[in-house]
Amino acid sequence: MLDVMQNEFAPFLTLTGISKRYGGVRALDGVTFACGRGSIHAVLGENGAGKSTLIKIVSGVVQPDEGLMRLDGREVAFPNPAAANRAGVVCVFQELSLMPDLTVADNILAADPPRRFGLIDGRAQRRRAEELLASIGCADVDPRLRVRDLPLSRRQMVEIAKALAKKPRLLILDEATSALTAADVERVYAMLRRLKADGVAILYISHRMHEIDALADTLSVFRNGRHIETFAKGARSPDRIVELMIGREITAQYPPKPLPKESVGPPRLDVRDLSWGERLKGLSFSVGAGEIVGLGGLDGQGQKEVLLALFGVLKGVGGTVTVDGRPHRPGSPAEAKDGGLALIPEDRKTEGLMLPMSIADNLVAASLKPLSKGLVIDRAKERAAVADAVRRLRIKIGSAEDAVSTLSGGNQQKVVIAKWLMTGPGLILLNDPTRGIDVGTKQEIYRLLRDLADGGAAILFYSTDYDELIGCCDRVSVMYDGRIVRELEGDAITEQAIVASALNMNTEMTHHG
Amino acid sequence: MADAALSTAPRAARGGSLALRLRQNAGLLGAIGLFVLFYGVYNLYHPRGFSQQVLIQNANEVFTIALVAMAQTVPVILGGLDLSVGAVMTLVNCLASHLVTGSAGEIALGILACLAAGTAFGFLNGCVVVFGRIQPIIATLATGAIAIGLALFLRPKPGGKLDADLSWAMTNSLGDFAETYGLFDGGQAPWFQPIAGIPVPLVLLVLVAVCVWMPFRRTLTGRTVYAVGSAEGAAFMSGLPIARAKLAAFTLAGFFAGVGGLFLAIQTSTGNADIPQAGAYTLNSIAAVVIGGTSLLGGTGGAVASVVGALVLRAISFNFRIFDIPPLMQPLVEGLVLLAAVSLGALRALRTRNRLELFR
Amino acid sequence: APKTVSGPGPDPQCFKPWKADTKYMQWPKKDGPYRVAIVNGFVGNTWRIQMIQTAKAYAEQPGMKDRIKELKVVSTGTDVAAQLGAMEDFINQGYDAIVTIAVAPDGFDRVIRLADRNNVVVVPFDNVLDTDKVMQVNEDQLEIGRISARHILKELGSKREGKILEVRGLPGNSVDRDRHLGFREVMEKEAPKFQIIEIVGNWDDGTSQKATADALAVHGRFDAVFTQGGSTGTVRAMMDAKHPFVPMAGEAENGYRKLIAEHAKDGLKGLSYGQSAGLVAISMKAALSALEGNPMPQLISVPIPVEDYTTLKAGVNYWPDLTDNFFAANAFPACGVNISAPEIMAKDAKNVQ
Amino acid sequence: MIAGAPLALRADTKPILIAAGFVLVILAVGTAYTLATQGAATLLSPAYLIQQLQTGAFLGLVAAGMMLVILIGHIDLSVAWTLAAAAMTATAVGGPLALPAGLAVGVAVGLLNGIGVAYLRVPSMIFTLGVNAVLRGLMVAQTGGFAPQTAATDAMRFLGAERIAGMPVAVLVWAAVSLLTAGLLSRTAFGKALYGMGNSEAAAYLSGIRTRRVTVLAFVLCSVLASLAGVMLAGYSTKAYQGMGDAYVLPAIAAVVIGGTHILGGRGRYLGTVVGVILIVLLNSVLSIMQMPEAGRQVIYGGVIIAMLLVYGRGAPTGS
Ligand SMILES: Nc1ncnc2c1ncn2[C@@H]1O[C@H](COP(=O)(O)OP(=O)(O)OP(=O)(O)O)[C@@H](O)[C@H]1O
Ligand SMILES: Nc1ncnc2c1ncn2[C@@H]1O[C@H](COP(=O)(O)OP(=O)(O)OP(=O)(O)O)[C@@H](O)[C@H]1O
Ligand SMILES: O[C@@H]1[C@@H](O)[C@H](O)OC[C@H]1O
Ligand SMILES: [Mg+2]
Ligand SMILES: [Mg+2]
Repeated sequence: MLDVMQNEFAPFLTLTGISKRYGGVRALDGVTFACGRGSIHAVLGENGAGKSTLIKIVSGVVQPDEGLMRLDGREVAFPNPAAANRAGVVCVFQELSLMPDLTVADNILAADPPRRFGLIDGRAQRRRAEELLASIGCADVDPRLRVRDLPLSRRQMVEIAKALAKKPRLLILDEATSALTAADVERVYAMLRRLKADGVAILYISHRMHEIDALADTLSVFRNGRHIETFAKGARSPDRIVELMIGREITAQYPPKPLPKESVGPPRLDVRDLSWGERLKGLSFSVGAGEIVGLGGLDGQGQKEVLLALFGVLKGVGGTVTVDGRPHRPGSPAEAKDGGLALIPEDRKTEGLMLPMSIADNLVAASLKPLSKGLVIDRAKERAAVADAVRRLRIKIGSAEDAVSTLSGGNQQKVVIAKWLMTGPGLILLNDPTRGIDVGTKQEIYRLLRDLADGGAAILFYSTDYDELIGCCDRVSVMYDGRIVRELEGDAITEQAIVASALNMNTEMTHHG
Repeated sequence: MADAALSTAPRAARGGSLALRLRQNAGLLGAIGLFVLFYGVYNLYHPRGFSQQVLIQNANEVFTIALVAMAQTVPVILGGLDLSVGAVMTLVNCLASHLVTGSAGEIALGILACLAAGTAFGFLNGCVVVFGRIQPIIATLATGAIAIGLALFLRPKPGGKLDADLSWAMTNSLGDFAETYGLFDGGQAPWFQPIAGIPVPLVLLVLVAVCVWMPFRRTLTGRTVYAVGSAEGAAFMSGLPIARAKLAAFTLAGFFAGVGGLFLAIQTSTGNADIPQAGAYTLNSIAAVVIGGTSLLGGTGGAVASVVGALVLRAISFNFRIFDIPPLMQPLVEGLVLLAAVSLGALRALRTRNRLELFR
Repeated sequence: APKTVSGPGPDPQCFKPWKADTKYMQWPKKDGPYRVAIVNGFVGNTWRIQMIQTAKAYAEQPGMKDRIKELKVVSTGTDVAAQLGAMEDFINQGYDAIVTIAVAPDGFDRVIRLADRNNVVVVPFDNVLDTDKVMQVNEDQLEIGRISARHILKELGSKREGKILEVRGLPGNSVDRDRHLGFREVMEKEAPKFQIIEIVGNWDDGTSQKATADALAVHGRFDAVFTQGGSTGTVRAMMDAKHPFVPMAGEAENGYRKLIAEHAKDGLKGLSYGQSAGLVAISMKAALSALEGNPMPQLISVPIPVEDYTTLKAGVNYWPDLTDNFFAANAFPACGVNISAPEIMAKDAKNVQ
Repeated sequence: MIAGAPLALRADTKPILIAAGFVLVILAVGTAYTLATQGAATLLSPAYLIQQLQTGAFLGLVAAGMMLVILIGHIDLSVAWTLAAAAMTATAVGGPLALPAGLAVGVAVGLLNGIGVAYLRVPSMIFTLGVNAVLRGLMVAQTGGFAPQTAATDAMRFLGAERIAGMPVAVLVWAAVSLLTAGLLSRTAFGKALYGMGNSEAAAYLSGIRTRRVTVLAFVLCSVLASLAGVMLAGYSTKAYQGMGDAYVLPAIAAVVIGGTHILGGRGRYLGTVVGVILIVLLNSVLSIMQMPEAGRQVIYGGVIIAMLLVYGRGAPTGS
C-alpha cells in the first residue's frame, strides 16, 4: 500500500480506492495514494493517465465514483472547489481558471477579497495583490490591468499568486508552469521551497523532467488510471521513470539532426524586414526546405506575432515575405492555408479546438474543401482521413464521435497537430506545440517534425522549453524586443547561448547568477 | 511567506491611473459623447432649452426606460440576456394600478408590494435559470410571456387610478414634491432652494444607482456576476458563489424593472398591459445596454453606463420634435441614427490589428 | 384653462355634441395663425399613414393654410412615456394645439393639467381618453357594434339560432372594447340563442385571416360574421376554406368593399362601417375653432360612414382599380373635409392597375 | 457532426423526441376539447392538419433561416421587417418581376446584416435590431410617399395559397427548403463551418475557414428565407401589409430552440426546428380553438416552453 512514505509526519492527504469513470473511459481505477506535509510530491504519467482527474477529485471539481479521501486524518468529500478551498486544498489548474475581464487584483483575491462593511475594499485588495505578486517575483504586473491584456506567461503567474492568496495547506500545481520561461520557473521554485519549509503539502504535475528533478522529494507514477508506484527522488533512474510512465523505454528523446546541407537551396520561407506596430521591429530570416528553425527568447518578445503575421492574422504587417519564391501576403488564415501554411496556435482550448464538437469534426476542420466532392462532403474519404490521423499520431480516443473536450490535454494537442498535418502543409508554424505533452508523445512529435522536414517541409518552431529547441532545431533565432538578436546554428545551440541572448547580453558575459 | 518584496514601490508603468480607467471605459465615454451631442443640440434649438421645465419633462420620459435598461444590464454582465424585463415592468405597472391608492399607509404598502412583486418575479427567473438550467435568453422569453399574461389578468384593459398627489409630486421638481406633502416649509425652506428645482425622477434615478447598484457591484456576489460573465468555468474553479450570483442578477433585474413599472404607473396614474409596449421596452433596453458600452458577451460594463445608453436613445427622438423632418421619414431617420450609434463600436473592430482579438 | 360654458357652439353640422347634455368648453381667445402639433402613437398600419397624409393635405387647404403657422407631426410608437413626453415638449415649445391619438385611454392627467395651465388645446381623437377634461373627437364605437349586429340580424331574416364569428381588434383597446360591447348588447337582446365564437384579429389582415382559418377548420360553418379591422383577411380565409358567403359586417378597407361588390350576389351581404382617417382633419378644425375662442362641445360626435352591398358605388365609395388596403371612408363633406382616400393614398397614376 | 453516429445522434435527438411528444400531447388535449364541445375529433382530420402545415410553412421558412444564424451564435431580429419589406416590394413591383424583387430585398438585407456583423463586428442582436428599424422606416416612407400597390401577383398566390393534389404549395416549398437545409447542415463544408464557428469562432478562423464569408452567407440565407416567407405570405393573404412579419420573430427563435438548437450556437439538428415549428403552430391553434383569452394564452405559451426545456434541460449543466 503506502509503500514508501519517507515522511516523518503522518500523510496529510490520503486517497483510498478512488475510481472515476467518464462514460466508457476509466479515468481513475482504484487509486490509493498519499502525500505529506512539507514535501513536494510529483505526479507523473503520460497524457490521459488520470493526473488531472486525480487532482480534480482532490480539489472538489469532480466527485469520485468510489473511494475514500482523508485530509489531516479526517474523512472529507468536497462538493465543489469552494469547499476544498475552505479546507485548505488549493489548485492551480492545467486549464487556467482566471476571469479575463476582471483585473489582476480581482482575480487574485476573487473568492475572499478584503471587505469593509461587507463591501470589497478595492485599495486593500490592490495592496494585497501587489504583495502576493511580489512574493513570486512578478512585481511587474499591474494589479489594475485586466487579465485579458496579459500574455499567457503572466497569466500563469497571476494564477499562482491567486492560489497563494488562499493560504493553502495543500497546494496542487497541474502543469502550472507549462508556459513559463526559465526565469519565472526559478521564481516559482523559490516560492514552492518557501511554502514547503512552512509545512505546506505540495502536489506537482509537470511533463518537464528537469523541473521534477529540481523540485520533487517524492514521485508517484500513474498509468492508465492506475497508481503504479511511489518512490523517493533518486530511487529510480530517469530512464526507468519514463519507462514506468509510458510502459516502454525511450532511447533517444530527440531524433538525430541531419548534417548541415552544403549547398543551400532557395529558402522555402524568406522574411525581410518584417514589422508590425511596436511588436515586430524589422526581422529578417529564412527557413529552407527540410529545416527546423527554432524561435527562442523570453516569452512575449514577438515570437507569437511573427507566427501570426505569417499566417495572415495580423493587419498592417510591413516587410516582404516570400514562400517558395512567390510573394506571400495572406489576408487571412484561409489564404495562408491556401499558400501551404499551417499554424499550431498557442492556446488549444480557444484557438485550436472546437471543444464541444467531435474529434472527427475537429480533425477535418482545416480540410473540408479537399474532402468535398463538389459541395458535398465525401463521407468515406472523411472517415478514412480521420482514421489515418488518429493512427498516425497515436491519438488515444474511444470513438472519433466523442467530443474532443473529453480527451486529455495531450491528446487534444495531438488533434490540433493532426488537423494541420491533414492539409499537407509545406510550411509549418508551431507555437509551443508540446505544452502539456508527456515525454513519450513529445518524442513522437519530434520524430514527426523531423520526418516532415525530411519530406521537404519547412518548420518554424517557437518553444518556451529550451531543451526542446536545442534537441530539435537545426537553427535557433533568439528574439528580444521584436528583433532577432542572435542566430545560433549547429553546436552553437546551447542553453547558455540561448539564455544569454534571450536576456540580450553579450555572449561573452554568459556567466550569470 | 514572502515579505521581502512587500514594499516594492509601484513602478512607473503603474502611473496614469486615470488613463487606464479611460482606456478601460472607452465605450461609456463614447456613449456620454453621443448623449452630450444629441441632448445639447436639442436644448440649443428648443425655445425653452436648458430650462427646468424641459429637464423635468425629459426626466419623466427617461426614467422608466433607464430603469429597464439597468435591469437588462445585470443579466447581460452575467453573460445572459433577460427578455422579460419589459414584461415585468408591465406586470408591476398593472399591479401598481390596483395597489397604489388609498390612505398614505395603503399607498406605502402598495409601493412595497409592487417592488416586492418585481423582485420576486426576477427571483423566479433566476430560479428557472439556475435550477432549471435553461439558457437565460430563452427562459426569460418564456417567463416574459407569463408575466404579460399575468399583467393581462390584472388589467384586461387599461385602467385604474393611482393617487393623484403622488403622481404630481413624483413627476415634478423636488420643490413641487415638498409643496405637495408640506415638507420643508412647503418647499420654501431657504436651505432647500438650491436643490428645489431638481426633477424628482432624476433624484430617484441617482438614488437607485448609488444606493442599490453601486454597493451591489462591490459585494462578493456582485463581483461574481462579472466573473461568471467573463468565464463561468473559471469562476466555478475559483470557488465563487455562482448560483447565488445568478439568482441575485435576475432578482436585481426584477427589482429594477419593477421600479420602472411602478414609476410608469405613477406617471400615468394607470396600469396598461400593453404587449407591444413591453416588447419595445425590452428591445430598447438591449440597445441601451450596448450603446452604454456593455458587451453582450458579459463580464464588463455597468448599469450606470446603460442609463447613459437609455439617455442617448431617448435624446435621439427628442430631436424629432425640434427639427422639421417629414413625419413619414422620421422612422427611417431614427432607424439610421440608431444603426449608426450601435455601429460606433465597430471603430474598435476596424482599429484592431490582431484579428484574434475580435473573437470575444 | 378652459371654462365650462353652455352651448351651442359654431358649425353644429360639423361639431356635433355627443349627447344633448354634452358640456361645452371655452378657451381664452388667441390670435392666429397657430402652431399645431400632431402626436401619433404607432405608425404600424395604413390607417395611420392615411391619417398623417390627410392631416398634411388638410393643413394645405385654403381656409386652413393661413390659419396654421406650423404643423408638426411626430409618431412616438406604442410607448406611453414617449407620447407623454412629446406632448409635454410641445407645450413647453409653446405650441397652441396638440391633436393626438392616445396610446392608452388613461394616464394623461399630468399633460392635461400642464396644457390647461398654458392654454394649450389638446384634442384626442380615434383612440380617445376616458376623461371629460379635454375636447375629443370620435365616432360612436358602441353604435358601430350595434349597427353591425342589426345588419346581420336583418340579413339573416328569421333565423335566430346558430353560430356567429366575431373577429376582434387589438386586445385591451377602448375602440375594440366598445364595438364589442355594442354588438353584444344587441345580440343578447334580439337573438340570445346564437352562439358567438370570438377570435382575435388584431385589426390586421394577416392575423384575421389566420385566426379565421383556424376557426373555420374547427367550427365548420358560421351563419354570419362580425369583424373589425382586417376584414379583407377574414373574407379571404372564408373563400380559401370554400365556406359559403354569409351576411357580414366589417370595416371600410377598399379590399373588403371590392369583395362585397363582387360577391354580394353569391351571398356576401356585407356592411362596411368606416372609422375614418379623416377624423384628424375634423380634430384640427375643432382645435382651431377652440383657439379662436368659440365654445366647443367636450365630446364631438362624427357620423359613422356606413355602406352596405346595396349602396356600394365604384369610384365613389370604393375603387375597384386601386389597392386593397387603404380605408375607403375619408371625407366628411358636412365638415368641409373633402379629401378623398384615393386622392391621398393613390395619387400616383402608376398605382392604378 | 457526422449524422448516423450513435452517440452524437442520441445527444441531439432527445430534444426532438420530447418536442414531438409535446406535439402529441397538444393534439390530445385539443381533441379532448373538441370531443367534449362538438363531439368530433376535428383536430385529427386531414383537413385540419394540412391547414396547420399550411400556416406553419411561413414560420417554418423563417425558422430555417433563423437556425442557420443561431448556429453560428448570432441572431437576426430583422426578419420581421425583412419579411414585410420583401412582400411589400414584391407587390409594389408586381408582374413577373415581383418574386425576384422580393427575394432581392432578402439578399440586400442579408448582405447588410452580414457585413455589419462579420466585418464591423457589431453584435448581431443589436445590428439587426437597427436594420429592422431602418427597414420599417423605409416601408413607412414608401407607403406614405408612393402609395404602392399591395395586391399579390398570381405567382405569389400560387406559392402561398394554392394546392397541388390537395397539398398546399407552401408546404411543398417548405419541405423542399427543409431538405436543402438539412443537407446543407450535415453534408457540406458550409454546414460544418457553421457548427464550428458556433463552438469557437477563433478556432474556426485559425483553421482557415473564411469565417466572415460564412457569416455573411448565413445572414443572407436567413434573410432570403424570410423574404421568401414574405412573398408567400402576401400570396396567402392576397396582399402585403405593414406588421405582417411581427408575429414571426420570437416564435421562430422559440421554434429553433425548442427543437434542440442551442441558443448560443454550435449545436442542434434541423429536424428539431421543423418539430419546433409544428409545436408552436399547433399550440397557438389549439389555444385559439379553446377560446383561451389572451392572458391565459400567454401564460400557457410561456409555461409550455419552460416545461419542455425543463424536461430536456435537466442533467446538462450550463457552463463549466
Ligand atoms: N470530462 C470528461 N469526459 C470524458 N472523459 C474524460 C473527461 N475528462 C477526462 N477524461 C478521460 O479521462 C482520462 C484521464 O484524463 P486526465 O485529464 O486526468 O489525464 P491527464 O493525466 O491529466 O493527462 P494530460 O497529461 O494530458 O493532462 C483520459 O482518457 C480522458 O480522455
Ligand atoms: N473572422 C474574421 N475576422 C476578422 N477578419 C477576417 C475574418 N475573416 C477574414 N478576415 C479578413 O478579411 C479579409 C478577407 O478575408 P476572406 O478572404 O476570408 O473573406 P472575403 O474578403 O470575403 O473573401 P475574398 O476577398 O477572398 O473574396 C482578410 O483581410 C482577412 O484577414
Ligand atoms: O380605429 C382604428 C385605428 O386606430 C387603427 O389604426 O386602425 C384600425 C381602426 O379601426
Ligand atoms: Mg492533465
Ligand atoms: Mg479572401
